[in-house]
Amino acid sequence: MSGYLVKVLVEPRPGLLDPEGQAIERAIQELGLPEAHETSVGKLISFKLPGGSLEEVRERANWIGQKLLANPVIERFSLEVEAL
Amino acid sequence: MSGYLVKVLVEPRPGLLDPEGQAIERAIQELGLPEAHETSVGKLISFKLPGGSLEEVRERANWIGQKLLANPVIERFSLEVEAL
Amino acid sequence: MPAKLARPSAETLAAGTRQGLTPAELARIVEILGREPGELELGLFALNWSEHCSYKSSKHFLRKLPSESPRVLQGPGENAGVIQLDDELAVAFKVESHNHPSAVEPFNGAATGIGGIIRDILGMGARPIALLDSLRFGEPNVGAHRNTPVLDLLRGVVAGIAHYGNCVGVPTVGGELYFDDAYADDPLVNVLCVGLLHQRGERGLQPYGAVASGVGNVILLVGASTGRDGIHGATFASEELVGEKEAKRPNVQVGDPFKAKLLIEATLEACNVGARRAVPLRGQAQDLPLLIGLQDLGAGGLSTALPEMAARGGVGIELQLEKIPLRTRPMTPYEILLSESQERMVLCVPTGSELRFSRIFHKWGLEAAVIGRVIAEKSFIIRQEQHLLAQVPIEGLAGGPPPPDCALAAPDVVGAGLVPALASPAPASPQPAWEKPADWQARLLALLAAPGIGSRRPIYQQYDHTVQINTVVGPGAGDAAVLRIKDTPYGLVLTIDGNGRYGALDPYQGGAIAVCEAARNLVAVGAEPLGITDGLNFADPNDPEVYWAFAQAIQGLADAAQALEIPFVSGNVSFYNQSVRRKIPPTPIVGMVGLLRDINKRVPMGFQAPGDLIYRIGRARGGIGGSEFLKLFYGRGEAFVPNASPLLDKVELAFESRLLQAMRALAQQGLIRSAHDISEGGLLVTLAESALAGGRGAELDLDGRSEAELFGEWQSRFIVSVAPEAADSVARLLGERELPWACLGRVVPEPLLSLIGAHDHHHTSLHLDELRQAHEQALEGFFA
Amino acid sequence: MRAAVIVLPGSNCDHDAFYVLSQVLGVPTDLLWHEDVGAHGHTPLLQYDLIILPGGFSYGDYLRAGAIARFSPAILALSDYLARGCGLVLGICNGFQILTEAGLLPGALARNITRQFICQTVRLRVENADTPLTSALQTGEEIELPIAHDQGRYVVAPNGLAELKRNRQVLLTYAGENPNGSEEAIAGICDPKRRVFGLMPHPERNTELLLGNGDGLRLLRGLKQT
Ligand SMILES: Nc1ncnc2c1ncn2[C@@H]1O[C@H](COP(=O)(O)OP(=O)(O)O)[C@@H](O)[C@H]1O
Ligand SMILES: [Mg+2]
Repeated sequence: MSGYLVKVLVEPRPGLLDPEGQAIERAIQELGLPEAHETSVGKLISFKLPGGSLEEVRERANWIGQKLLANPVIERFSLEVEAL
Repeated sequence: MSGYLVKVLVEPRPGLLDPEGQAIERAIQELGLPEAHETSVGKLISFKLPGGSLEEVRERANWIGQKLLANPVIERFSLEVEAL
Repeated sequence: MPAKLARPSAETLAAGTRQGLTPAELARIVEILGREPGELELGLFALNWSEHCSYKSSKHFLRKLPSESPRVLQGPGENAGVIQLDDELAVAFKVESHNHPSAVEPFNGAATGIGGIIRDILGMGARPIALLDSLRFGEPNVGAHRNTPVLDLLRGVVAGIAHYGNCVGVPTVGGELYFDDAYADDPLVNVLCVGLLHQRGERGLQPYGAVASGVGNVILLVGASTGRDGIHGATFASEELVGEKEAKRPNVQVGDPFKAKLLIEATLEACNVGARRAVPLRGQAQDLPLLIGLQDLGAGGLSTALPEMAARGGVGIELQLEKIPLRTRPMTPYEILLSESQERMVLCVPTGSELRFSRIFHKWGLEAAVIGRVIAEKSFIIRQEQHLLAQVPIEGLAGGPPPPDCALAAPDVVGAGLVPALASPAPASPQPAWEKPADWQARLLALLAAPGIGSRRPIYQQYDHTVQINTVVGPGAGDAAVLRIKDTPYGLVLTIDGNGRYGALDPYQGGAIAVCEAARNLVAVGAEPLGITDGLNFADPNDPEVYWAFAQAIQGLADAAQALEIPFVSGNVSFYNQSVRRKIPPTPIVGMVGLLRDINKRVPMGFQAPGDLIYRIGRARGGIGGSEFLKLFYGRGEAFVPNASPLLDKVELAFESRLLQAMRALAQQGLIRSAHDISEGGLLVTLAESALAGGRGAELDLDGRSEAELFGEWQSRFIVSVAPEAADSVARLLGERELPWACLGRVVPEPLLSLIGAHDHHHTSLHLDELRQAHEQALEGFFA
Repeated sequence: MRAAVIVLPGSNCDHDAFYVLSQVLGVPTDLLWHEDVGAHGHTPLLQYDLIILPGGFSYGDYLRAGAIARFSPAILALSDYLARGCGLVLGICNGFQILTEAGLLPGALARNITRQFICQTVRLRVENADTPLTSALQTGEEIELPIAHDQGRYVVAPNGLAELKRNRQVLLTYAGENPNGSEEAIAGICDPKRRVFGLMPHPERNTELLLGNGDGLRLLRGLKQT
């Protein structure tokens, strides 16, 4: 099948308090990796699209990322598009 | 700096209901990508470790993934370790 | 004449055994069908005849529970029981257990438990207005590590209940929690939902039911689409959790509370409840005919729901499998039929109205599909396209299997098999001094901080308990929750109770006490108890001692309900709560609903005014067996028997009944300013709780009292506070009714709980802040 | 005065707001299904003086609270409503989350610092009584309202905070304990024109003496008087 796999990684904006990341880091440390650091927790949203040009898919996915998937006040996102 | 970046991707087990993925897919479709499908939402947890061998880091990260990061009853995870 | 013995083929025997059917049951199946069953038909029988769905081991005993009163609109047998409040209002309520799913996956297990009980209430056409949760876990034993298995379970279950209940907007207004190692492998998660029914149109107050009738009428499947969730959940609930939970994984159901909320609104609209809204939503379907019946899809999915509806209506149902909206493809007929996908309901609607009903669900973004029709032949017929896949007489499925012959035997020592501590020798430590309460302050503080007694705030703070703006007394604020009913003077009063330690010591008493304790909670607030729903949690009924305990507990429940004249209207039985290592103690849990005719006459739990007299009303003497005190300080509360006094005091039902009536009279006549029943922790803990709740201190003369008196948990007692002006009237009322009472002291303005020595007038006291701190911190670390 | 309570899929305080507005405050009020706001520039919203976005879990709070709801027809129609009319908009809890997601109020509501849902009554300080919503209160006084949320930690870009303060857009702050970790303990704000209001606490849950001290009514009454 042709088409694209779009992956959008949404992460907390750097500098913002990230209680979730902190809690997971603490748990990782307690579980035996005391040197773990810079832990971050992001959301990876992926979906497939059937066709179009890579450029076009990338542009529209970027728009969805901005409008819907990430809230720029507290998050940032990055995008990957793979041809299938 | 030397060391490793560990990335753990935790996803819902296939076949289980994923209400969040469904809701996001519908929103993406309505926002202008009506052909979007197979939407899934995972968690990407990443952290850094200062040293050790790649083998060892991978093994311990795998253990943390099993014990802490993914709930095997409903989730599966995959692992990437990069040398920094 | 003996019936001719049907003989299932070797093939049927093998396939049926794999599905958990016994040879006797398989023989009966062949007899019912007059032929060998097909694979799908075997699956139908396995589900419908599972313990979970057929109540085969418990039915016979459940009949002992009294279930009648003039107010009962619907007794046991429906999705929920219904009690009438007045000409226009009724309440539906039921308990449901989700023990096994919660053990495997605490978050989703507990969440879908909430979803299930909410749909049971919805099935009566009632709007869900409150939830309560009753939880049992192993000892938390918190050390350095916060990731103990017990705490993981506790956090997961609480988060699951919060996730689902908060999202659907039904307040969780009460509950209870016990810790005991007997529950370490088998946590208990019982949830209670209450719904409100208004009179409507031609139907009046008549609740809806799980019924299909009228040949040609339409079966509509609404809500979520059908996936491969929880195939065999019902048979799963009827099995022990054998060590490896891995094997059970495919059964995990994931709930979608968002869809559940949409389903609630759409279903109530379909039940014509929308019409009673002050302003109906625009676009609402007009001229809707009345629904014929509706039913939630729970354990067993369509395979049990449809035969149940057909059985009630004395009809058959023909199902077209290809009409069912699927989430995952492909699915086998077996999987479709047995799927336990959540957030689905089945409706039976009049021919010709299917589009109008479907439109409601579509508006709410839900599926609605015509999947079958009512037929005259009393069979469950399943077709896919034109292929006939199954044809089974409804009576055979819904009538249940031949009764199993479980044996029943009293154990040599009551509780020995159930409570490991009983079997072990007494501790080597010196005999405790039961007479002298050594350092009451330290003991009281330790009790208040014990996980079994301390504040449950870290839990209920995670539950939305104020949504729907009815919660007048919420969690932590009284013996029972009080909800106002809008546009009426009424208060609806709710509680859930059951102490497994008492059940272990004496299952009969465990049952009887659970009813009495729940009634006491309602009466403490000033309410009249109206009805009971129960959750019966036991180990394997094939174990004669467990079965004996089950029979005992039911007898206890039945006798107490008879004596107090409160009917059972619904309930749930959960067996097989045991692992290779241990069995849970007999744990009957009682949910009770009561009515305050005038909500302004509710009695608070806390002391109100300095100068008020503090009375203990009720039984004056008893032992210390079974108490939290023994458990905490001697490590064997279940068992320790000082001077061979009985393990557990027995509740005297006639006395209890008199006591409760007197308490209600005191409340109605406005003679008491506060009331609180004496339960876990005993007298001093109760006094401290009343002091904390009211923010007032107390000065008490308890000189020369034994530890049994300060910390014993014997039954049938309340602490009340009385304004000095009312003292004579109270004394007269109690005297006339021959109820023992004693004045223990008075409420004081200082924030101190003080005990006065009668001889030396030496005060020993504790500051309320210290008490509060101990009480508040009990569970705090568990959720950090 | 006429008010509308918008019903979104997953709203669960819609009936509460409706009850309080119509029964307790005596304001003629409609429950309005979010798709029934008309199309093509014609919006029945204009017939209302007050639009309430109630609490709840619109679209299940999936992705982020309010993230999907902001694209609902009723929410999309709000810009037009604000541009053409002179009515007021109040978002309570989930409604506040939607308003920030839609960009009608600045900032965002992140997950509580405790990583848990919190339901309790909190004390709040009135920071600005000079708006229609808070007009029946005094600046500096303390009131009591229930909160019930999982994503209530108010966050705003650094320059945004200065601007909020300069415009006196902060209406309520948590007094004493800051339960969810909000920046500057902010619990409620308005837009610079004082026509759009967002509150994490639930005033509609404390308007009757049976349920609390009635502080919520004092707050909502301000809207009626204007
Ligand atoms: N312990 C009990 N006491 C009274 N009624 C009970 C008890 N257990 C079950 N019932 C009644 O038996 C019927 C079947 O229960 P259950 O299978 O739990 O219902 P559902 O399938 O709706 O969850 C219900 O009417 C229920 O109220
Ligand atoms: Mg049911």
